[in-house]
Amino acid sequence: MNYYIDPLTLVTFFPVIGIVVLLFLRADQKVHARWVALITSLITFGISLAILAQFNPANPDLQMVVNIPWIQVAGWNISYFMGVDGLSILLILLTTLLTSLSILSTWTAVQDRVKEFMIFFLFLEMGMLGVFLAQDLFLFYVFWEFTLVPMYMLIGIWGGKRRIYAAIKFFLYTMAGSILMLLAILWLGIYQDTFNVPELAAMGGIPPNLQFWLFLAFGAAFAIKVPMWPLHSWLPDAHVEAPTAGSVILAGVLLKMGTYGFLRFNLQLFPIASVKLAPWVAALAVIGILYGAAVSYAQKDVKKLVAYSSVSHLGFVMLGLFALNSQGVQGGILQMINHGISTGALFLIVGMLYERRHTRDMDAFGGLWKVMPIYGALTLIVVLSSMGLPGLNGFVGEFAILLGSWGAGLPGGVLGSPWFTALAALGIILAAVYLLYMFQKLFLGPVTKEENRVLSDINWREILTLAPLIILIFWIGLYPNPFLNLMSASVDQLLNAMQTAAVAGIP
Amino acid sequence: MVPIQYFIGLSAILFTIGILGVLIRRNAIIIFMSVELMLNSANLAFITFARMYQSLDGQVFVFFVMAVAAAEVAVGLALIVAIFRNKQSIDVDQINSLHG
Amino acid sequence: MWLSEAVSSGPQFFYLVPLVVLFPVIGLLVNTAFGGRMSEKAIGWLASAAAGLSFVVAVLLGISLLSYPEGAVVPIVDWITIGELNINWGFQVDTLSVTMMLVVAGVGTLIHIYSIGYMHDDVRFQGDPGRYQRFFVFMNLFIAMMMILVSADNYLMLFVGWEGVGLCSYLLIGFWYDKGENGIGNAVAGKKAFIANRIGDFGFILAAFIMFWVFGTFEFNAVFELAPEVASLFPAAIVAITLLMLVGVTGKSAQIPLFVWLPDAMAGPTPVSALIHAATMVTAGVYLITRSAALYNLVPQVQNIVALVGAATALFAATIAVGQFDIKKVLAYSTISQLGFMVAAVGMGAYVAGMFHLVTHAFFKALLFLSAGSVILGLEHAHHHMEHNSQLKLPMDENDLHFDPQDMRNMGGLRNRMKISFWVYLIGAIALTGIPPLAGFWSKDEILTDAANFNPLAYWMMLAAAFLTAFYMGRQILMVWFGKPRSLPAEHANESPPIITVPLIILAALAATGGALNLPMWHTFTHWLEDSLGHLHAAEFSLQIAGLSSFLVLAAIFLAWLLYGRKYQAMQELPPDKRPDDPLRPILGPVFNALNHKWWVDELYWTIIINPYVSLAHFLADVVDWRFWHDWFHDTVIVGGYNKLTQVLSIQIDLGVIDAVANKLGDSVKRAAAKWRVIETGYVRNYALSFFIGVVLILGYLILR
Amino acid sequence: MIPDMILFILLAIVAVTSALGMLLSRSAVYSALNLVLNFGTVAVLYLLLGAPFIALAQITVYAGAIMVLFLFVIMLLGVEQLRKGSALPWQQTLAIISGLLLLALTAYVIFIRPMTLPQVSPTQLGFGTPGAIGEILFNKYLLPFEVTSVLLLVAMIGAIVLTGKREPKTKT
Repeated sequence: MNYYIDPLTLVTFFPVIGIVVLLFLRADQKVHARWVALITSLITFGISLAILAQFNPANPDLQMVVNIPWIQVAGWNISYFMGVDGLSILLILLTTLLTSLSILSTWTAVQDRVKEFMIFFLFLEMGMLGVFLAQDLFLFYVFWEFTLVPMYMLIGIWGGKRRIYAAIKFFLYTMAGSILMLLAILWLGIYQDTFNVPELAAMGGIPPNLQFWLFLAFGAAFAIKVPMWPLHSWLPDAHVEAPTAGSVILAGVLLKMGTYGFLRFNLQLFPIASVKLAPWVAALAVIGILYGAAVSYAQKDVKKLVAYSSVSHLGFVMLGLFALNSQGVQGGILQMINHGISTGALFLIVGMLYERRHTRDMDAFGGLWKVMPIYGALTLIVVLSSMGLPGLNGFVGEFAILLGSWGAGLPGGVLGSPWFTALAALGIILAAVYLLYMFQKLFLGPVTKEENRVLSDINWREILTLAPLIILIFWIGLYPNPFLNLMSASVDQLLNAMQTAAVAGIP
Repeated sequence: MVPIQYFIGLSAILFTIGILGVLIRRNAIIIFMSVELMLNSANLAFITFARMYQSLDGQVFVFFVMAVAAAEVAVGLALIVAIFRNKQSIDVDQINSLHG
Repeated sequence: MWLSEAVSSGPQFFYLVPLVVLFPVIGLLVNTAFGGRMSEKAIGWLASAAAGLSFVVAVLLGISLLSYPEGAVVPIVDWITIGELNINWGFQVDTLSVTMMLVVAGVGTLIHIYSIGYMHDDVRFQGDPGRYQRFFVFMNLFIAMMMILVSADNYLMLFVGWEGVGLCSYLLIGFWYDKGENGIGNAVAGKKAFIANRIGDFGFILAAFIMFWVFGTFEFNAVFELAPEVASLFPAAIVAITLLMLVGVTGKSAQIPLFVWLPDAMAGPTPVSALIHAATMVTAGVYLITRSAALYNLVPQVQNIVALVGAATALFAATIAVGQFDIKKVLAYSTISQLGFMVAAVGMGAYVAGMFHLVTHAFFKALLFLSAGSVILGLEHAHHHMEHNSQLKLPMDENDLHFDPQDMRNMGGLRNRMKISFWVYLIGAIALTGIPPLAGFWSKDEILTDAANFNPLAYWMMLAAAFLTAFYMGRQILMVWFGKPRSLPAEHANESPPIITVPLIILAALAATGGALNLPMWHTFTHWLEDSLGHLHAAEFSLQIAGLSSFLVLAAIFLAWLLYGRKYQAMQELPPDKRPDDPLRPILGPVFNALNHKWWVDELYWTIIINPYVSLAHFLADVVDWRFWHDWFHDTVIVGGYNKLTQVLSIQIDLGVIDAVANKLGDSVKRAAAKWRVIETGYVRNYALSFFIGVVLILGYLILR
Repeated sequence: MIPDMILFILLAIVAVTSALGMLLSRSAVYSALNLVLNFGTVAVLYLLLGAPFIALAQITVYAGAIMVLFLFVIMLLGVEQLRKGSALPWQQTLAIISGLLLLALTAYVIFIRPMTLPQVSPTQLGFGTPGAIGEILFNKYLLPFEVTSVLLLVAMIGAIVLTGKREPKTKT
């Protein structure tokens, strides 16, 4: 009898071990709870690194597959089917890394019900990893919905003043989209006789007009999660009210579940509809880019500013994915990672400030660079990365996306007009406008408020929290090829398959 | 070789005696011992069938039943002690708070 | 050509080229990591040494080019590889890039050394000595980025440097981010520069997209090779690429319409103005067009636009310079104007003239800025000295708070107090105005000659600009150095220490002799650049044009002397309330006001672009997104509607119908339960018995059925 | 054949008698001792059935450990005379009737209903030895075996928690 546990199952469910240990702690053992959660998440990160070491970038197919029949009643064919490929490997790493860093960031910020906080956090990690690894639609749906619960708790219990409102809004919005997706999943499972994603993709044969409706049903769930304009209204509420670590994970990983969903399911399963609807999605994405950038600029609350900037940044990701060429899609995937790193870091930074001053109103600050030089320098790097300065990570992703979408706008491409790119590129200017405005409001100018004069610069733990992200910002910016190599084979295969299907499907 | 039926019959008799013990006696300890007797008769059946089918799985199962029985006795007796502390009695009829 | 024949096979150092970037990077890393524990001197000299070593490498590369004029491409590493997109980081070593490297590293090194002295005082005047280290880190970063820009072998790496220098510019303009107007002025100026540059970069990056999808590559050599073929297939693509690049150039090189950031950029410390905003970074646009000569040559109509933009900028900025009082602002508008000359030159295909002027301008404009810095420092010294000197306190009070060490109205008569600064400033100014035989004359004359041949409209505009240049420089010289001191600090100013004056003297020597690079007789520089740019025509020296321009220059200086040498001094005798601040004001009236207010271009941009955008952003954020979409639609329509629905459901339907049925059912169950409760004895044994009986019955059924 | 049969009949009689003794004796101590005897007898039957390892385990675990535990608890709690008279008059009668019915059913299945059982072959050498059991236990049943250890641990902790002295509650 072989008791070998496959790595994907191990990485997904390893946080549960930490949860079990946490259950044995008393409520007053806060330090222990933190350490247990941190070590668990670090080990999980280590496992994900081991998966990376085992991962073969040249192989475009799913790897380390585990496929066990799970629910096989009444002709349903649901299995526990996990696998990783170039589309998801980086997201796995991002998830495990950001979870560790978020836990580290709560060290002093969360003092209330630490044990429960950590339990929910580890559950959240489990759910997110499951979403990125599941290759069975039903299993995916289970994980997808599962992530809602811990996030709901994190916002609803440890959030700000209007936390209940925000938590419920977050929950209901996501649920509303998910239900449409569930219907589509059930339709696929029943009429195509399988929930297995690669099988469904290989089968093709979904009539184009049905593809259209299924695309919309899946798309509704994902678009709310991304969030695409105009479905973004839950985002500022959730972000503003969530605790720092929650915001980091929400922006860093949960939003990526939406873009990842488009990539994994919509593009793969409904290629004809994807090609036909690409200009519409791109149009929404471009509106989101410009709208998000403009609205960000008008915010007073720095966290809200960063939240709206996510709308803008994820517009870029969507534009890249629906350029449907290798530059666009690879850029889109890389930009998901970049956004996770940069915006995650921005939320961490805002959290550090909030912990010191208990306000996020930008008017309450000014001249902080003088008071907190290290903090200012690190923030500057993150801000520059977020606005896409060459040499830092944001540029590589945005450049590839825009290059790809320009190519898709040429005759023969799916978007049909280079104006999408031209307008989206305006977003880069606007990003500089609102980010530099934020940096100026917080860090430049004289110190005008007495209470800001005595703020302490960030400590070693906080530097340690930001350091991995800063390193990645430089690494991806200066030498992105290792990251791009991981995904290129899978992306090429996906695009080839789409092309074949689209050519075959359009008479 | 003694026919298998006899062993099964003996097992059934012992099982019935165990049941009667549970149903008739009021002393919690004796009820408990009766439960042990029932487990034991089931074990006897297992061993018998293991012999019949020439398969060791039955014996392994008995092994596990023993382990479970041991655990059960430990917890059960602890419960009895705890109940005795509270009620100063091991009469199961004293414990009837479920009375409708 | 003849140079390479003279030195037939010299050493070849092309492999060293990565060092030009590496040295400044090392310098900045060491200064970042250990600068906190090092003395000011050590920091400054380390940074200067890093820049100096880059210069040495650039010189070695230049020597190598003498023997191997074809240059080389030195690839380093693959940067981005996606599908057919493959961007390498490679170094292009040819005469053009090495020229830029020599200028950047050479002038850069001198300015670094100058800064050791200048920043030592500056950080003390501004009250934050801790920023000394940061200054040199940023400066080294700038040198590294500029080197990446000029040494790139493809457009995308050039863009990396392009944005990188923009970042350094932002950081250094906002170096005193807690100073300036309302305490935030410098930071705002930095932001303005960055965003104006971003608008230019927007054009550049779109040009890059078109280029990739037409050429399939970003590499210079490949693009230039394919260009003629592409031009015949997609002529519109070349036009679009070159025009969009021009947008980038207007951003980086401060041309109409994006020039507005450069005057504000004077908020940075003076060495920064000299290095970044006069000598090197702002000339990157000229370099870009020169580098892309193969593309621009294919589209004469775009060349024409470029030339006109440049010439218009030259004239427009020169007019504004006449009306400024801030010593650095005058120089800033002068820089814009001179950049206009260069852009016009390269737009007309006179690449050599443009590059030549770029080099000489780097010398004399850096010199002018640095000596202006010396003046500012001298005034500040005197001002501070007096503030701490109680005997002189009383007369200081009237202008104590408002004393601006950069305002020329507060200067005058400094030539006696700061002799070295005066002489080098004079040399720089003469070079700039274009009086033979100093450097500016030769380069400007070459541009004018080319313009006269190719583009008469541009020629006349530039001629006017040259006249104005001489006039405002004469005005500045007379206001700053001659006459009587107009403020107490000006009376007490002292010469700066040698660490500041020695670089000035070196630069003055270069400004005086730089014209020798490309004397009309030999065209050394033309032949040198031909190795990079292919055959170039050399403008014939025309005595007519040179004579006309020289005459205009002298006339302008005479005019300036009339107004500022005589009338202005005479005006000083008038009581302050009747005295106009400038002799031109009564003559020109409202026009002078317009000049002084920079033709209200900033205000125009505020009105038509920035304010509408801010209002739009607030409208979108507050009204559309929040009040309409967030509050009204989601909270009122959806949530409110749902609440209404639930009200109806719960009161009328639930209570009225379903609850009634359920209550009846419940009651009957309750009654039945009352009867049946007897069964529940509460004895475990009893329950077990019923269980057992059940088991027996079921078993019996299963067995006996 | 015959000696086996005789042995079986003797053992069966002892087993049933001791079981009845356990059921009927007034004193819990006697009940316990009767049960020990019963367990011993069953152990011998295991031997007859070719299960030496289980037989010995039966002696050690049941007759040894478990029954000693029972006796300890009986001693600990004292021999208690229960009140006379049951609250459930019908309990005893119904129980006996049902028990007899169950026996009757069993007898019907075993002896009356035609039943084909496989021919019992003689055991091979080594059947049921500790070695053979160990082999199967540590290969095929490794996971359940390990889970058993957790179960025992949990039982141990449970017993300790249940019988342990109540400490004054710590502030949480």
